[in-house]
Amino acid sequence: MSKIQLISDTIDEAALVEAVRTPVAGAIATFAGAVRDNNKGRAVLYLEYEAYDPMAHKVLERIAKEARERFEIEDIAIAHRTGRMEISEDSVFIAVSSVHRPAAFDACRYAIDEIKREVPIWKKEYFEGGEVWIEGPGDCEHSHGE
Amino acid sequence: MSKIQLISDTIDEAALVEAVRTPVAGAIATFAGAVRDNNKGRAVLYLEYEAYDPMAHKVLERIAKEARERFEIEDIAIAHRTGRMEISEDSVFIAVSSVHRPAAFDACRYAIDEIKREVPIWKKEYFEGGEVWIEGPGDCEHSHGE
Amino acid sequence: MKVKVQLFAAAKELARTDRIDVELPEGATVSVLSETIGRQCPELHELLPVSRIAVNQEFALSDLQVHDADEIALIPPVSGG
Amino acid sequence: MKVKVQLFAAAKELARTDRIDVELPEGATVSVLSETIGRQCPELHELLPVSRIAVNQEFALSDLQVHDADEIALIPPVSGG
Repeated sequence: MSKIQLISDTIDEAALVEAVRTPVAGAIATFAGAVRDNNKGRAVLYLEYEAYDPMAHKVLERIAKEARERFEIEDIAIAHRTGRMEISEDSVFIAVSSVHRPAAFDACRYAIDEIKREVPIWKKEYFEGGEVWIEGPGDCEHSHGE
Repeated sequence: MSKIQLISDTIDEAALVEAVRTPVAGAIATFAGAVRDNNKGRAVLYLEYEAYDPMAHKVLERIAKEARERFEIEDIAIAHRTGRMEISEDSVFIAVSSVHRPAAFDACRYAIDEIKREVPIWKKEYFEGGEVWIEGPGDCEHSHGE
Repeated sequence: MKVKVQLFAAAKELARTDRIDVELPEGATVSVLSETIGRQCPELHELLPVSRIAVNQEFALSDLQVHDADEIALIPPVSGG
Repeated sequence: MKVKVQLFAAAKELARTDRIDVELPEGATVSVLSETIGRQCPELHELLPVSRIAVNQEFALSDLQVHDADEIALIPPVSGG
């Protein structure tokens, strides 16, 4: 199983955890980003994620590589979904294994921060009364009409 | 399902993640502590966890309550196993949900640090050529014979 | 030379297309490309200053020279995760 | 008065029992209890200074008075997680 996934299906989180598990690893930290039912006071109906697929995959690979270089981890897996996602569904999942726990936490946090900053993926929020492209992580949201 | 578990069976990690998931939560961080195949240069065969059960349960409840008070989280679940555990099995699992991700990471880390410091649970390591009670987290290990 | 620029998300919606062709002098840089896109597609005017340009699937610095065979994309502020 | 002290892990193995009965004067504190355990079970001598005493399932300060109905346990350095 690939440890870097850009997929439209539900993420198989248990499989990714097992993919990073090794006999020397005493710690496995994970992070899942889920669709919230509200944002800036708007009642969110669902989200649509669009990706520049080949580059998004490449940047996810780079982030995993950098995490391996920067932190004393054993392994890392990252999955990101594209397409329509309902409330409470996970759009992104990261699993990191390490011998001791600080590295797993640090690498997990590093990976999600970098994903939000660097991966060419965009989410459009469909809320009661409209839709808007979210521009993050600065969230300098312009109104791009429709 | 109870969100604080002290059990001898395998931890149902997926169920605990779902137990903390809420529609307002945009982040779920988890931590699993697994049995490593070596420790201090010893080849570990397996571990045995012993607990002062009623107090251990109470302290786990207290840690969850403190995490809720200290961090802006939605919910937290903690499971700890007792008895014999093989290499790569998870002895402890924590799942935390929050609106924004820093709180989930911080609370997860807080919980595992407190568990290692406060919960009356002890592990005995069976390694090639002997066995020893581990005294942590300072790891001031005495030789308690046998 | 003519380069193709892929558009995504807000940029795609504003320009009402997922690809624009931009005519550039040989040896033009990313910053020249960006200015040219702005003149050609005024509807992207607001988005361009906060966007990045990717050349061959990597974020490009503004002084990088582009070539007609390059894979070029306009990357509005990302919001994955 | 007589109090029962539960032993766990290394303490249980060293004392070869999971419970000891300790005779204490009325109003004895946790620190008196700890010293008394040390005299009564010399095999716990090394472990006692790094252990804590739990009274009614809570870690107790050394000046807490113990009572014969209390649930008391000797808590060697923990190693859960």
